[in-house]
Amino acid sequence: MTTQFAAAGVSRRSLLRIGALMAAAAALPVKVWASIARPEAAFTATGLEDTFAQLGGMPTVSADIILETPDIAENGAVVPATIISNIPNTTKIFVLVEKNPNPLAGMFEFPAGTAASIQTRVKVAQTCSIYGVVEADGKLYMASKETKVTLGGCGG
Amino acid sequence: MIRTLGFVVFTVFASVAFADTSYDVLMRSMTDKNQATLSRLNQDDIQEACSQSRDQPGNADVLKALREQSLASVTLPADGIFIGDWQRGAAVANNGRGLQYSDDPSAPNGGNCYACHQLDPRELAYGTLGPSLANYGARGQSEPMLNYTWVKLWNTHAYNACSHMPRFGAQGILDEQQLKDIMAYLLDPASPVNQPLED
Amino acid sequence: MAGRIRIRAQLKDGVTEVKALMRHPMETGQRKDASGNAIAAHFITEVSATHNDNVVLSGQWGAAVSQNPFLGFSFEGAAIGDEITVSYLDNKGETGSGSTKVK
Amino acid sequence: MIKVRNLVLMSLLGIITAAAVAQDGIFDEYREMMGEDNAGVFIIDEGQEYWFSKTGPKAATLEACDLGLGEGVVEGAYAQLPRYFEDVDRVMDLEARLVHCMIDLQGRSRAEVHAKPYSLRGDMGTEIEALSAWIANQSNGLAIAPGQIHAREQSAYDVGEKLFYYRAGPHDFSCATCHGQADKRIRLQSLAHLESYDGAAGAYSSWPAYRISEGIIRTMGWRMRDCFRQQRMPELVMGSDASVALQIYLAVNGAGAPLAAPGLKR
Repeated sequence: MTTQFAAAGVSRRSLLRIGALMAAAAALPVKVWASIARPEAAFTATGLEDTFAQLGGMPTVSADIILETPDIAENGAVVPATIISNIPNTTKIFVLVEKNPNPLAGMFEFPAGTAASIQTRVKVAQTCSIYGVVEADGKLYMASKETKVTLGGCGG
Repeated sequence: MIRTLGFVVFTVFASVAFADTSYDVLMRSMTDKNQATLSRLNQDDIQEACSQSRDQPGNADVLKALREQSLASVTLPADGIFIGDWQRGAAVANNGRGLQYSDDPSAPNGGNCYACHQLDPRELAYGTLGPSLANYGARGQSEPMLNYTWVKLWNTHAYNACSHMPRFGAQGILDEQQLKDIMAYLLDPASPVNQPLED
Repeated sequence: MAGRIRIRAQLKDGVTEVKALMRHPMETGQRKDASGNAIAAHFITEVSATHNDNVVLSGQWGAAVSQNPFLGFSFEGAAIGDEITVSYLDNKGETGSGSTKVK
Repeated sequence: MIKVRNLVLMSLLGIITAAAVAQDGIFDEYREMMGEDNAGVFIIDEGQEYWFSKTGPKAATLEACDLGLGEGVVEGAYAQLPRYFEDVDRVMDLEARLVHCMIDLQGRSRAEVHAKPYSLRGDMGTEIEALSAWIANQSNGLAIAPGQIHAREQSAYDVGEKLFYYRAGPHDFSCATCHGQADKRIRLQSLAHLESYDGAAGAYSSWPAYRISEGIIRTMGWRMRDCFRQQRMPELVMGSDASVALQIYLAVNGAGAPLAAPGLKR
């Protein structure tokens, strides 16, 4: 199995079963892969609006989301992002990069007992806003901040 | 310190070890790669004089000859028009590519002005090897000013022998239209280079 | 030598802070090699962290997560000496895993 | 073996954190947010594996490689490079010496070893890069002390010094164009003044370096090659006379300063 994880025409469940078998063969915890569904359509969406639509609609801007990203990144290949949600009952955090070919970089799901915060590093193709989107009680909230991506040394 | 000590002890052998010129050493240490061939290691008069003097030619005659030779290399715009399009000039000033073996030879070369100079005062990523050129247009567009700027871009050694700036015209890095566009970026009152920062 | 994960887990005031660094190329599929051939996409799609076999974090990733991904999060309920494991699965079906004890 | 590695790894985590990170003001926030977790630790680990793995037609490890302090002595060896090696009657940097050992001990061809010494952007690292990181790391904290006793070592310095000022190519650049003055920068990137002790010490001591933006270890030899690329020159051959001469020029100018290798860069 070298194809994309959620290839068209194969049910999510059977794919997970294959994945689980492979994980077992590699002596890794088996059950972990079945924990959350992959929002494949959101990962392949090509614009910010389309991505939001795939996630369930336009999020509401919230001051209860803390988004820490640098104002200026020396290189867009590695841009640190920290997202902390103070919204009660937060279950998921999504990280989006506005002008990437596919804005959705990743999603994280938090069981009870895990703080609704995440530190990650993402690729930022060009100067644009990074979005932290939070899902709580089935509703979407967001915060965003621009990161300027500068050119390196001699520009080559 | 380390060197001095070694020099005293083994100075006898030093002269036999390396009689090669820098050119010889580079020729056997490098390989052609795409557009960057070994022929680039050949030095012209200016490169040789500046290398040997470490960019500080002390001899007045040498200096004068370098300046005159450089001035003679300059081609003024065929149609007598010095100023092009500042927006295209901005792109040339920002582009750092061109003539490296990693660059696409079919793409236009950049001037990479921002690598060394401040221009638009709103641009944070500027270098400091050359002087700031922010608000350069305040110097006006008199005939001598147009001429001076053109010559400076074409062959900087006409005014400042062994300057570190590339000879954008004389070495064929930028074409005439690109030079006109850079002129506009520097001198056009509408160019962002000439829009001071608001407080 | 992909597949490795280095983890630190530190307990402070009842909260365990986990930091994990994974060895993975995270190829987007848009990069070309020296001869100009496209390099196939190769990126982590799923990541999971467990504490004594209970899932404490799960993630779904795309290729825009940086090369050698870093993941930081915190959770409650662990004691010093408990085992923390972080695992991933990528789009080629390859897996990686690493464990550490809470300090 | 396992025990040794764990010790090395434990020390590494601290070393990379402590390694010199240039302070460029405007990027302080970015660097602070990057924190101390970087993949350099994996690469150093991989370098050790390369050293001890049986490779090439002779299926030999590099354990018998003499980096200048005797067969198999890795600790402290990098700090004393480049240096003269009597067995080949040449001054060599680390990369030239590793190539020699790979050919001599492992029976590999020069062409194979030179095929792809340095990573392309986005790659996961090469054998030379990993070995350099691991070897240099075992000179971390030691003073830069290149060979300057033998006549060939001295003349290599003199050649390096001349090369530093050699202007050529369509842009008329030399090393001195960018590195002949203090307190200058290209775009936002600070430039080391390599004629001075401070500049040379700061620059030389921080290579090999983990480049955050590329996710790989870059070596001193790569730095030389890439500077020539940006000068619009042809490609510098790894371990060539020009590469070694320039490295010894920088090492002597910065001699005495403690190595912080691998360093951490943008």
